[in-house]
Amino acid sequence: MTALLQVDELKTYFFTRDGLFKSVDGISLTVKKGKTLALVGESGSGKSVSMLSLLGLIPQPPGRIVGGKAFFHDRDLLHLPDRELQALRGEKIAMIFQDPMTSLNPYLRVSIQLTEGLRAHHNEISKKEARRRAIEALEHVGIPDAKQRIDRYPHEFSGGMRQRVMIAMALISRPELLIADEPTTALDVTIQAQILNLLKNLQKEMNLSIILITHDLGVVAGMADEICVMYAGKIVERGTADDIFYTPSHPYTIGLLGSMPRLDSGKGDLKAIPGLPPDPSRLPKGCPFADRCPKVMRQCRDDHPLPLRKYSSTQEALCYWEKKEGEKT
Amino acid sequence: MTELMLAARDLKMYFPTYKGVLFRKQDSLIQAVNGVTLDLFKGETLGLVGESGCGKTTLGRTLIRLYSPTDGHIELCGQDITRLDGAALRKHRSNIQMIFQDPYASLDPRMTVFDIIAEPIRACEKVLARKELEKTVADLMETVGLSSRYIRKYPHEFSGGQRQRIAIARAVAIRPKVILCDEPVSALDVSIQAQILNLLKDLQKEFHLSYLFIAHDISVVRYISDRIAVMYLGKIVELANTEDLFGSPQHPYTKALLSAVPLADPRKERVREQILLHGDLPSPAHPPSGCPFHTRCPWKMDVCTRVVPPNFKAGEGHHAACHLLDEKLMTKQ
Amino acid sequence: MTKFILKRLLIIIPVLWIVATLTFFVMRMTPGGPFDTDRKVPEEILKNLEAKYHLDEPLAAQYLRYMGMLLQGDLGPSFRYPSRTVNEIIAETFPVSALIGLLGLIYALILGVGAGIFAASKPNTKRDFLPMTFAMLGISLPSFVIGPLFMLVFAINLEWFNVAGWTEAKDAVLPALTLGTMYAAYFARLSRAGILDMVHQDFIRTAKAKGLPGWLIMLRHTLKGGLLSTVSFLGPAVAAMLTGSLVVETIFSVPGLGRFFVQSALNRDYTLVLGCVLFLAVFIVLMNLIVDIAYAFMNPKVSYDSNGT
Amino acid sequence: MIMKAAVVEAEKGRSLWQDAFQRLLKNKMAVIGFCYLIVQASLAVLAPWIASFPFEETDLLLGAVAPDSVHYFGTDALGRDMFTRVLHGARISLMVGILATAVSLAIGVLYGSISGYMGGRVDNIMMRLLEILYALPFTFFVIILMVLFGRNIYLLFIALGAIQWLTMARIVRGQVVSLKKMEYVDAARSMGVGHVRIIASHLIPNVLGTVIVYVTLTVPNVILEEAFLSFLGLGVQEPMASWGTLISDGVGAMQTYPWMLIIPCASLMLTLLALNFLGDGLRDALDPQASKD
Repeated sequence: MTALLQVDELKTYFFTRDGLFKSVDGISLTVKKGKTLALVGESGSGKSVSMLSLLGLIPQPPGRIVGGKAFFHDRDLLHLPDRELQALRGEKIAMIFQDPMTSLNPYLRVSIQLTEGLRAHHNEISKKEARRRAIEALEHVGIPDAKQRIDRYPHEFSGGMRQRVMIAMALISRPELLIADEPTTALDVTIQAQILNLLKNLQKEMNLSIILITHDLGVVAGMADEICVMYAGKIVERGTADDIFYTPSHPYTIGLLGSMPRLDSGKGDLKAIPGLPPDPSRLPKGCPFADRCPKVMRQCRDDHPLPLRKYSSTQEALCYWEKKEGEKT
Repeated sequence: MTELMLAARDLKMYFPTYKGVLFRKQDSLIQAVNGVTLDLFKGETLGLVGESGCGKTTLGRTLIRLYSPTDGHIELCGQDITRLDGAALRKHRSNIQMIFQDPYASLDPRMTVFDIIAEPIRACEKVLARKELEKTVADLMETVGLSSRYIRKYPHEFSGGQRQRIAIARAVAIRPKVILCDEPVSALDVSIQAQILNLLKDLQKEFHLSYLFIAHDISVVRYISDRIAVMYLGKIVELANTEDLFGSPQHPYTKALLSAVPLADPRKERVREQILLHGDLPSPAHPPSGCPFHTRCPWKMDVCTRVVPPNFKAGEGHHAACHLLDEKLMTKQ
Repeated sequence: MTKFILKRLLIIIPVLWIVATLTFFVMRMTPGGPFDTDRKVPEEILKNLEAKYHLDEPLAAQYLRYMGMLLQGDLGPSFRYPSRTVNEIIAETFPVSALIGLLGLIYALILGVGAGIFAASKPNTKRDFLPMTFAMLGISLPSFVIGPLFMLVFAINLEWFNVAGWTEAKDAVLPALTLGTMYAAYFARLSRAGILDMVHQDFIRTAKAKGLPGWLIMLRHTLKGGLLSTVSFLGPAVAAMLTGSLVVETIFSVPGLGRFFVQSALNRDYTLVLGCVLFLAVFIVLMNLIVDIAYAFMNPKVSYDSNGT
Repeated sequence: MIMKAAVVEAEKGRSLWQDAFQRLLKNKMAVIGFCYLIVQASLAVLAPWIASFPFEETDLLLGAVAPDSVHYFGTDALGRDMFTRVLHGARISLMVGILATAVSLAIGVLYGSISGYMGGRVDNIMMRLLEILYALPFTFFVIILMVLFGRNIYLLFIALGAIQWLTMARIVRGQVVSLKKMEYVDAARSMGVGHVRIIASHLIPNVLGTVIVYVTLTVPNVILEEAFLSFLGLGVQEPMASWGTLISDGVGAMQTYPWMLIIPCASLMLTLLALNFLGDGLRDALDPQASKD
């Protein structure tokens, strides 16, 4: 299995009037061809910022990528000239966003928005050809009457249809990597099921790699091959879907799973994680989760890099505490 | 069951839309709530689930009389409040309070926490000396898990979860009997959401509250509710005890809804069977004839397009509005 | 769309009626008439004059007569220039004002929107502060300040233009510049703010994620929404420029409608004042209509058939 | 229930007003503008005591002299001290600015808030009326009024205020309509808080910021409008002088006595500039959403 994208120690900081925000503080991850990697975390954990950084989409200033490497094939995205990165965006790496209403331009017809990326990357494609491919793409994502509807404006589509348009737009130039930033958060659960299904089918068909950014562990369970759990700018645990759901080893992951009401198990009490996530401009020394952690030890608050504990070839956690075999969580 | 706290009888809430410049003509009628009958008993939590646009929020706001219903009746603690107005209505407001979805919008940014929590106490004319009021508010803050040191702070100085605690303190301030929770945790992160849900459960025990809990997240509703009503296009399509609803859902919409929820369990997820619905929610301004769900229903029959299905009994306290439950009709076919 | 335009055209009727009625009665309620001059006019001649212009009739009758004329598009004769009708005077002077106004508007739009885009392309840098400082100066420089200054510099000191008058084509330059400068500043501020508003929108991020080049994003995605506020300000701007023309035409001695209006007001030339105000009201309403149509054209979310309240 | 101890030492919160004030203080141009306005206003108020010459005093023998140590800003053709006249001009201009804005504020806030709060048919009719009024060429009406009723300064206040209230009404209505939809207003209603109290404790404090900003931006408009009328000879009358009349006088003499034009122009411009900077600063401070960057 070859790595399509390899991110190494990515750091993105925001230098604002209110202080320094270490939004992404040294994350590393690998995306394999045709597989789905999920970035899971709560709001402010840095999951979106890290992916936007890869594509050069964070507002600069105040944001700045202060370190790291990100190899896509053999090119480092973080040190690529603007023009080359722009040529990759949309062409090889596409992105879809949370809110399909605001992410589509309300002033432009869908046809223009669908074709403009294609035409920007390929001068040789004629208007007619681009339009034909756009209609094809719309049909592909399951929009009925694509021929007629392509000339409508975004507000004339329903929420689920808009997200389908976004997906069609992202996949029209057959990218290798799709970054999906909370693609179903704004949608109803029945529509979410449709969209997730669509993504799975398209992935199989196009051998697409997907990075799925989400806060919803439920969405992740069915979609992801590998999961990275983020907290306060760091990946605190990584593993396969089975690792994370059946043998979670970081206290935050354990807490997150315990605080989720679920449909498939008994109606026991939720074990909420006490306290609040730390203020990202005033991160504590040591482990950012220490204040909320039930397993906290003295060394957790030391000013040393946290140890990376390997549990198996696929699972590791950034934590002093070591889960013992068979320990109840 | 015990005492009936809040009841809706064939409640309808229509919103006319207008067009025209000087002479406004009625354009269409949005039938947001279209004949809802509900009971909320003492000490229970009744969950109300449905997707956006199904009218659940409107139903909540109508029940608390933010709107004047088009038709039907609302009873609060045995009193018909459907047509009450002004001071007469205000007298009954102390029995029912509301918690809103967005803790950023539901707290006035220019008020201190003290003024916010004291607002309902002042509104129901309980005249308290400033000192006494301050003590009451401080106690309320501690009750919902906020330090009373923050009594002079403003909402923007709190995080989302803390703000929702403020909103909860405000809701329980005058010891209401019923609290209407409109998506109280959907704007919060999972770890905070669990804190708030547990707090609501604790408060319910402490103050013997009845909750009408409106949400789109079925797992959350399942966790907190004793009974659950499923709403679709202005109507309640199924109502049952929580175990019954999840154990044997009857209405096709409920089935589809439950099967669409992704499970946080990869192995189950791999074999989970889904009922994928096609198409979108029809517009509440032009609801389909017959059963409102027939445009998306995988088991649609001829009768569904013509006849509005009545409620059929599917078990003890379990009702669903679907022709599939009509034994006479089904045996005929 | 047609329905929308018709509806807006219908609004003109109450507007005109109110304007006409208000102006008519205000003029008649006040002491002094068009024939009060320093010289004592013999009683008899005055009587004759009043009879000729029906000033001796009861007020209500005069009002009805005037409204009747209006319905036929006739603004009546001028009191002060007995040989000419109001229609003739407007037809003669308005093109002059319109020319200056149009030139001023074009200049204001090009300079203003250009500066706005320039500033917004690199916010909070020197490229932003410099034009915006000028814009701030601009909105604090009314036409009657900037007009004389232009005249002092370009006509008197540099002698590039005639000091005043309306004889050759270049005489339109200074009045147009004077009229347009303040609006250039307004346009610059509005377009900058509008564009910056767009820059933070999610769909701009989408456009970037598609790998579009910067110029295309600005041209296709940012400008269309970003200039909406500028477009909707065009209506009020045109109306305000008409008002501004009163000053500019006075300063530069241009024989336009504005100057005639000021003079006729001072002369109590009832019919001419009424005619001017009515004409301008129609013009402003029409301008607003055109702007509204342009706005609706740019913003697909505006529906023409509901009133949106 | 658990009744815990009484109020522990409460921490002071920072209200939005305090936040806004801090932001305003960081805006240098707004602070400079504000200081300039304070100086300008106190000079105007104290003009009769500061100015070394009575403002009507002519000195035909002296005629126009350039600025020197006696006449800081020179004199006009009639030998009147320009420093004195500019200060007195400031009195008129600022007074017109403030009073006419007050008039527009009173009408606009009342009209806008009634329309917005009542909603429905009332709102619809009131807004249609406003739309019609918007189409009227008001400045021309003011000109007619000023010509017909003599150049009465009180009439001027009212007339100028009457032009400006339309936008004020529109803005206030927009604010009220959007505030009315806020959940905290719904929350208050559901608690049984009465209309009066909702208006007093929720609507007014939240509309106030926008109104303050708009008032600051209206004052320069009114000053401009007055100067415009005075320039045409339709505003303030001799022997009173406003900046508009002074500029008008200056235009006639600009080739020979340029200071007569430049000094009142500069006074007007600086004041407008200061007001605009302050208004911009206030908008950024009070309404951070409305003006990003």
